[in-house]
Amino acid sequence: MTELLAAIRYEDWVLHALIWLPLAGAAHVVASSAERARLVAFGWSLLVLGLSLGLWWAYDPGDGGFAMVSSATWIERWGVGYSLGLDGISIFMVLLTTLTSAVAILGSFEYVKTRRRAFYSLMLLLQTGVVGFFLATDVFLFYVFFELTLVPMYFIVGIWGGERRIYAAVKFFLYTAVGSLLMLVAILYVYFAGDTGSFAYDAFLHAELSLREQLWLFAAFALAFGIKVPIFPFHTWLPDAHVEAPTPGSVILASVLLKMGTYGFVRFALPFFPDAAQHPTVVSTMLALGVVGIIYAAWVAAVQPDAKKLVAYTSVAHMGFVVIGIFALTLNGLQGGMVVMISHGVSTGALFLLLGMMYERRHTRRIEDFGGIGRVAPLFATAFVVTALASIGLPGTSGFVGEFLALLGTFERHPVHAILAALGVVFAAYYMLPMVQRILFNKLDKPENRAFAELSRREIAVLGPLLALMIWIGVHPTPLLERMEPSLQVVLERVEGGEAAAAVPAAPSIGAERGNPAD
Amino acid sequence: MLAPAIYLSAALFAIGTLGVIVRRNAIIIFLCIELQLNAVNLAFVALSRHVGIEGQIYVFFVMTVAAAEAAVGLAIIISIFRHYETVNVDKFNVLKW
Amino acid sequence: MTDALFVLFAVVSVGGAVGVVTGRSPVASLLFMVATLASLAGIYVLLEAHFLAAIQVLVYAGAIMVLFLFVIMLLNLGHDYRADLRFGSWSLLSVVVVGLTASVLVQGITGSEADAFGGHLADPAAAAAIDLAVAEKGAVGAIADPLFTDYVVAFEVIGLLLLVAIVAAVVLAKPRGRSEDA
Amino acid sequence: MTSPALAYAADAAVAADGWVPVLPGAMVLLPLLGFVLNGLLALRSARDSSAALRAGRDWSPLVGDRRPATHTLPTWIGPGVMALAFGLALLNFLGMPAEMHDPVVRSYWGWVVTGELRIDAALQLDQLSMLMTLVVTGVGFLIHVFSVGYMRDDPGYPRYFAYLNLFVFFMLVLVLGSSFATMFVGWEGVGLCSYLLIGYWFSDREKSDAGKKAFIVNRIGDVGFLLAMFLIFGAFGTLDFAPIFAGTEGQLAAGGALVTAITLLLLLGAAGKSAQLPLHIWLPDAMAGPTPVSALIHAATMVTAGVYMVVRSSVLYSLAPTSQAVVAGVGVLTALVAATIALQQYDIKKVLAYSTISQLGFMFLAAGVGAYTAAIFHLVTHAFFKALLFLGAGAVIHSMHHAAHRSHTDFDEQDMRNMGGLRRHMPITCAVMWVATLAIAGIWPLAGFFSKDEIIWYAAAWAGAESNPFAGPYAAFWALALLTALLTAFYMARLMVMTFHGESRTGEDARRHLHEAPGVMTVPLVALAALSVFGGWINVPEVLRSSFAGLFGALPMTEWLHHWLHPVTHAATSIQIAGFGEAAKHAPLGGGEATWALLSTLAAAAVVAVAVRVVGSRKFQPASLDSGPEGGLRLALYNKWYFDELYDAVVVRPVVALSRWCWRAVDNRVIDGLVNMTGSVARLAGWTTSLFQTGQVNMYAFVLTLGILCFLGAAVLL
Amino acid sequence: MLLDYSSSLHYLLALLPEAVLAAFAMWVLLAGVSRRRSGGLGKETGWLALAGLLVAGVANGWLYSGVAEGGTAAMIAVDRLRLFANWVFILGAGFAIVVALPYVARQKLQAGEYYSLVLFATVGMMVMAASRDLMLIFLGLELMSIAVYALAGYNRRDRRSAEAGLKYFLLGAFASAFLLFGIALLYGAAGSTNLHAISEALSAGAAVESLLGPGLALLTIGLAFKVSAVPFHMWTPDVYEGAPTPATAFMAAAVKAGAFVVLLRIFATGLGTLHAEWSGILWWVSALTMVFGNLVALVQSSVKRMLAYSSIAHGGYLLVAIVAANETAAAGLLFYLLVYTVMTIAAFAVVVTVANQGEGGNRMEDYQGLGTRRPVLSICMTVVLLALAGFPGTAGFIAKYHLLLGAAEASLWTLAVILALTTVVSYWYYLRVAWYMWMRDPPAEGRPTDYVITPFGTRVALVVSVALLVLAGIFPGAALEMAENSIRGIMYLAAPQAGAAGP
Repeated sequence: MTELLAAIRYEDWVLHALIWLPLAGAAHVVASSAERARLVAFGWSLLVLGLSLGLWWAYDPGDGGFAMVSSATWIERWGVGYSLGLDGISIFMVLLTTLTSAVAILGSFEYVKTRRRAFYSLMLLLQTGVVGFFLATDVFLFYVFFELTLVPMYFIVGIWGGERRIYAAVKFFLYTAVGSLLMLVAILYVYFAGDTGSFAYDAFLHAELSLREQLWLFAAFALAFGIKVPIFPFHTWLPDAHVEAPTPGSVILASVLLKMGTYGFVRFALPFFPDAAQHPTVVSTMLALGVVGIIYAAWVAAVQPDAKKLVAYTSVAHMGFVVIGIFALTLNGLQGGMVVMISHGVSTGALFLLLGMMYERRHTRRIEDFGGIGRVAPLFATAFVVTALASIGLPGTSGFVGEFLALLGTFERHPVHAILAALGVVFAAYYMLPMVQRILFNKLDKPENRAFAELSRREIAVLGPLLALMIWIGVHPTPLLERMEPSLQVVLERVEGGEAAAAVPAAPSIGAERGNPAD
Repeated sequence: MLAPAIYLSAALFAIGTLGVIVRRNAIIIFLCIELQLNAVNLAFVALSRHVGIEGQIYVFFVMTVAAAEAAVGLAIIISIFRHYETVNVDKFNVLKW
Repeated sequence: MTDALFVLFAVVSVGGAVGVVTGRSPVASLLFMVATLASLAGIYVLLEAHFLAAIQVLVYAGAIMVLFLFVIMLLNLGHDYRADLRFGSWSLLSVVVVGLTASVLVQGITGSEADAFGGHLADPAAAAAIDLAVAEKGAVGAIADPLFTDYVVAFEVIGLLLLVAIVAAVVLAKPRGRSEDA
Repeated sequence: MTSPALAYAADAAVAADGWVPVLPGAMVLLPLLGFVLNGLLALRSARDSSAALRAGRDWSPLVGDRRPATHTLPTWIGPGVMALAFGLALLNFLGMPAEMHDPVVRSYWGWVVTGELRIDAALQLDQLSMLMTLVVTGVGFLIHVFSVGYMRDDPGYPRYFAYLNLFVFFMLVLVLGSSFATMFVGWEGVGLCSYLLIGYWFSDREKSDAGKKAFIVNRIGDVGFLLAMFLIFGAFGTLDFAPIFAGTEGQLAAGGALVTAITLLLLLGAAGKSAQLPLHIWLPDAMAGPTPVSALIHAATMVTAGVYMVVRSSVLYSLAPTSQAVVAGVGVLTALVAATIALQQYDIKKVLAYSTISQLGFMFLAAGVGAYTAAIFHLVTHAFFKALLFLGAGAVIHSMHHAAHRSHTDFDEQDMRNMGGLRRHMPITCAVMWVATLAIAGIWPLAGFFSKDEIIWYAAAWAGAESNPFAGPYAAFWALALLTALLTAFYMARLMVMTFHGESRTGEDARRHLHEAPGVMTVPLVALAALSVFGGWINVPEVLRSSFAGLFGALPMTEWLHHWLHPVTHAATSIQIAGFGEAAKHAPLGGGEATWALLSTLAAAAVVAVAVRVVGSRKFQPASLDSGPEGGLRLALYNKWYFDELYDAVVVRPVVALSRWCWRAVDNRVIDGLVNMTGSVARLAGWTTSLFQTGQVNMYAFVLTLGILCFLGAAVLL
Repeated sequence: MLLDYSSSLHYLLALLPEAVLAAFAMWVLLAGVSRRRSGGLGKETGWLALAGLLVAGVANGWLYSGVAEGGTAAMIAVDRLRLFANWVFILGAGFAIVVALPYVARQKLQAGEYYSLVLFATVGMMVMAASRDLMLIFLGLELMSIAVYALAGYNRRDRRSAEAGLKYFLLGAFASAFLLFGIALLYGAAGSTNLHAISEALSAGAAVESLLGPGLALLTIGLAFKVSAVPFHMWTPDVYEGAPTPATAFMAAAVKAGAFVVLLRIFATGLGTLHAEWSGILWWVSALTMVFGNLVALVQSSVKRMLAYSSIAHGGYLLVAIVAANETAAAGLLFYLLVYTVMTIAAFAVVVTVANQGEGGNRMEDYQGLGTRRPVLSICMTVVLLALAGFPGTAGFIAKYHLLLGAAEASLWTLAVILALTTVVSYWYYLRVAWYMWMRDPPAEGRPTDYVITPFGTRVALVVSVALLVLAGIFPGAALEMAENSIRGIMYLAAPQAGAAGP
């Protein structure tokens, strides 16, 4: 595999291809007919997915720096470059994006019935924006892609959404924009006050800023990313957006767009403002918000009558784990945060797909309208249960690895927060199991539900990869962890100014100890 | 005599301003604006005694502009009079908020 | 003598101005306006700007005011005595605001003691130069010379301005009915 | 790319003694294979059933009398993989050197490897885990066989076996896992299976509620387990058993806050899983599952995981006397409370469920007083006789169910008030259940006598240890344990009498259809009965060798289990001796072990006799005519000391109410209200400001002048 | 070639674009008068006007490429600032005429006069931009204003147009009087109206301090009126709403651009040394303008009036550059003007089209379901709205970013934050149009949108505008370079002062 990739000089062009091929696909979709649009779009997304898989082999973690770097001048006078790079953090975000995009497009075949060409071209456009965001190593470029994702999503929610779609779409758009524009100002501040001379990522790393400045700038970045994540008091756009969005929109929103926030923390906010990031007030605030998010969102989720809204709130809770993992500022915490991001992308994406399938069949999302579905659609029920379990972090599924590491990492530094956050494990069961029960179990007492169709082949193809990933990551996450580790280590060292490097010993040789336990 | 002339000019200008604010008749408002222009002219003339002849040339320009404005302004007033049969500016408030 | 005349003209012009603002009909305002314009022409004479004084009377008081009068007559507003002065709190407020504005302006113009208004500015040389030019070229020539050399561009722009004014006036004042067949 | 994890995994650990286990991975994977195969069959079968359902038809797998492949294959796959696993377990058990000091750890792959944290997917084979494996696969096999008969006509037959196999897989992961983390995988995995199996008949709301309750209560305990793991990781930098237990003494101060916290948190986990106070409430509800499930999961194996875990962490507990006392206290209280509740229950499975809780309490007591071997001993014997009791009850229910079904009458087939006189119809079942009853009651020489006696004795013995800081409480535990043992004898005798003796309270029609269970069910019963009789002989105390309790020296060995587990428990025991001093030879009230053993078995026999007379003389009404106790202590017991109501009022309702409040008030009103208000305020400000645009020229000129005033003011005055 | 103003031919050469355009304006006027007798819709005059703009553009190009002036004192500037501005004016006028073609025809307005007035107004702007003399600036301003007064009130059959004309005229003349008074005071203060001379007097300390402040304030007010800065904006919404839409487009784009160029020239060259004194008050004006324009735009139900308020808001953004007063901000201002001209006129072009070349269909509801009925038009409008909102991927973003960059360089952080937040507010009302177009189903009963026909010229103009907006949004390099070159070397900019960031 590695040889093959080297032979086709994969590293040289793949990042560009991943960004711009979806755009080409969007153009192709526009040019095709409404009937063929979905197939064309799926074909392109599959192509991109296929190409992106090569990253798994082509990416060598090395010292955790950027690989496959390519850079071209874009706006010379401002020091803006079209610079891309891949590291152990972004690779998984990119893979997640390409995967969920393909899956979401395939999953929307029956859901989207109007203006298909517009829909699929927007989906591909969205993919361009998201992949670009994850690959950009120029702050200006990153900002452009960050904002660029808003427009397609705005229209996806606004045009193909439910009753209150416009409210939801606008709320989503404005809320995110508030944060991002303030972040733009902050970026400019770094550019000038830090005298970076360019918008290159590395140049921003070298900006010299006082603690006071860093705190303000961090606040701006944190607001932008915190809204995107969303962190506790800024979360109310999410349930609205999710409930109103069409299934594929929800899938992308949950799987990928939310990750842009947490990724932003890891990639930008922490390394740019290390002093602020480890300022006790900042850390305790962020941790507190994360913990509150975990518990509060779980509670609110538990009493939702609308299944989609419930799952939307669970996203807030899950992202709370990511937040505490990140702001624990330990390697385990960061790793855990990353795994939760991936896991949440897969499992919540799958949940939204499943809810979408329910909606297609019954045209309702109210939990009380279901019941006993397990008897008429066992495959569906099986997929649902597995996904739900992955979502609440049962060991052996992806959710556990992430939450475990995040909590462990948090506990190392902030035991009280970790203890409170660990209660989220209980509340996860508190919100998820009743939903599972009320949808899949209980009496099949509503005649409409008797006709609830079993999963079709296409739907199996949609869910299959996601389910496989949930189990695979749960059983053998090490390949992911070892690819992330060097890059996260770099972030950590940057934040802690090199202290982390000394504090983390080489992997202990437990094997030896185990063979001869010391007396 | 520079200072008194400038003060006079300011006074006339202020009175013109006041007129624009308190009158409703478009023609009188316009007259008040002309008054303001004359106040400026006075200032120019007074200053030209201390700066140079250009001040007087400017007055010449201003008078021309005033004439041109008068032509256009009165034409506009005539034009709107045809719609409303009045020149009371309070009546012209289709456009608001 | 000069000072006395100045005071006279000033009083008349201010009185006229107040009359413009308070005049009960457009025609009354217009007549007050003419008084102001005339007294200003007087002041111009006092300021040795004879040419301007002349065209002030000719062009302003003569032509422009007559144009106003024509329009007032055309629109039959000559006897429009309906109260259109805003009385009451509005006027009071306006007087206060405008008065404040004027006083601030005057205070600004006057400046501080050290920089007393006029003291610094009074440049006898300038007045002398003007007088010399007038003496050499006559009142008109003194103005015409720079007008057609230094300010020739401005003069041309004035020309365009008048053209535009004519076009605009013609277009706007034309009765409605007849333009529609265009 | 060579991953370090894989390189590590290739380095299979071999015991210092050179013993090489036989396919340990296969033991674990066989049930998983069974799960996969049965699961596929289940999905296939469900396709047919759901299609029929959608078409509006009732569905039965039977075509005439023939059963489809989906319902015949599991019969072989389910018990088959168990038999193979049991065989392997036996092989390894027999092969394992008794004196092997260090566990054999076989690592397969690096599961979570990051920074300083390294968790392997690894199995640890030592005396304790092998014993547990043997019990799990052995008892599990018997129950699988029983299930073939019990679940025969259930439409979800393959699904049932899939779940059951999956359960065994996770249980084996639990007991064989080489670290707290892998143990936790099994820990939550068995919880999942428990959830699935309790709610096996998920169309029934109550049953699926019970499953949910079990899962959530278990998760509360799991949080404790998680936090304990974090503390352990913080203290040791690893979660693997071997290095932790080897390095404990050096790294943790005895009686220190850290080790006490770790052990208490672990206890929370154990209490959740093993249904100890105050987290015991889920187990009675868990009886909603099929009865063999109750036997396997909620009696023999899963619920004992807590005990296993405490014993596994015995070194830690020994270092924390306070925690030990808490464990013992929780155990004995649970035993007592559950036993009292069992006195006044009418549902045959509920009685057994409370009995299970009570017996688990005994095990905790054992572990708490430092009698780790005794805890495991009782765990093993309890697995035998309690599985037997449940399966016997299952046979009864099976019979009652058929009777109800065939006679088309509707009555609660689990309520003992509807039974009575079943001895005539089900002689084998009656006989084996009497064996189990006597065993659990502690009648010499059955299994329960030895194990329970050892627990009670150790409580007494350690209470008398010189420097035990909790001598007083230990003595109290001992007394309470004795009392509970007598209660056990009473409620079990009551159960037997109500079920099998006296007059039949089953309806006339139904009575005719009562019959003994088929062979596939009775054979496991008999096998378990044999184990219940002889199982206790593996650990007859040395001091009793020649007394009556040692079968007068007829046994070839004494304290076999004690010796077998010595490598696992000796570290803890020596720590305890170092802390408390040697255990006393006399009970607090005087008398040696033999004396109290004799006293207790005589007392138990007497209680059984009394119970048979008292209960046998009472007239019971069928459940439909009986309104239950009217008041006083009986009512409180009948209502299980009102635990459920208490939790409902103190925990469930407040949390739900709080959730609703968070949603409606905080989220919708405050937070979202603020968000929307920002928008409204902006629009309102815009609207208000737009009112200045009156369209009047004067107004506009006035504002303009105001602006000029500001400008001039700024220019002149500033 | 080097211009030498001792030869009057060189004066003419320096004013070649203006002269050409004035000549064409008269030609158009005459052509219009003669054509009217023979009937017809008067489109030829429009094309002739366009040709005039083209020729003026060529002349401007000639000046841009090869002509230099001696010194920086002459009354007529031949610098890049002026020539860049000229292109903006020509572009704006050209687009405005293209948009007006079908409108004028359908509304049966007098075509020749209309187009010639547009050209005359353009000449006025060019004079303003070219002039280094306050008096000449005033004359240019009046030339422009008088033409635009007429354009605002051009549709005599529409009472709203007349009302717009009257309001614009009265308030415009009122503001002009202040401007003039300011000029008079400055004349007295510095002894000249030449910016260069004023600047020298200032640096020599020869100016009369007491006249300087009030004079400058009044001058600023006059220009602030033209750029509709709060609180001198009151006329804007009414006039923009009432005027014929193509005239509104012209006003919103070109007139504002002209006034801004003058502001830039006055404050950045002549009076740059007074930076600290005037930046404080302008800071407030800028902030108020952004806040006010955006907030009130939120509650508009007419798209046309909404765009009017939005144009006020854009004026506020542009004022940030004036406050910042550094080369980055100045270049940003020019670039923004270029982009703003294109997007504003494009937006009004859609408004004209949706209203069927009239004034009847300007409400939000009239855009309902446009996306399904007229997808291409709606896509164009969406892109234009995103550009107006300053969204990445469009030139609007680059422009706004450029302004922010300038503000940042001057450490105007509060202003930058206000700009950012008010931009968010603006998203709402821009997106609102988009949601009416795309997210609401077309009304069941027939609405004017059913009959929307996009004339060919408008179609071309829209496509070109959208292409320009996107292209400059992705590859802004060339345009940015031009804007920066236009600023370089002509500035007497005060050094950026951290403390001068306003209150």
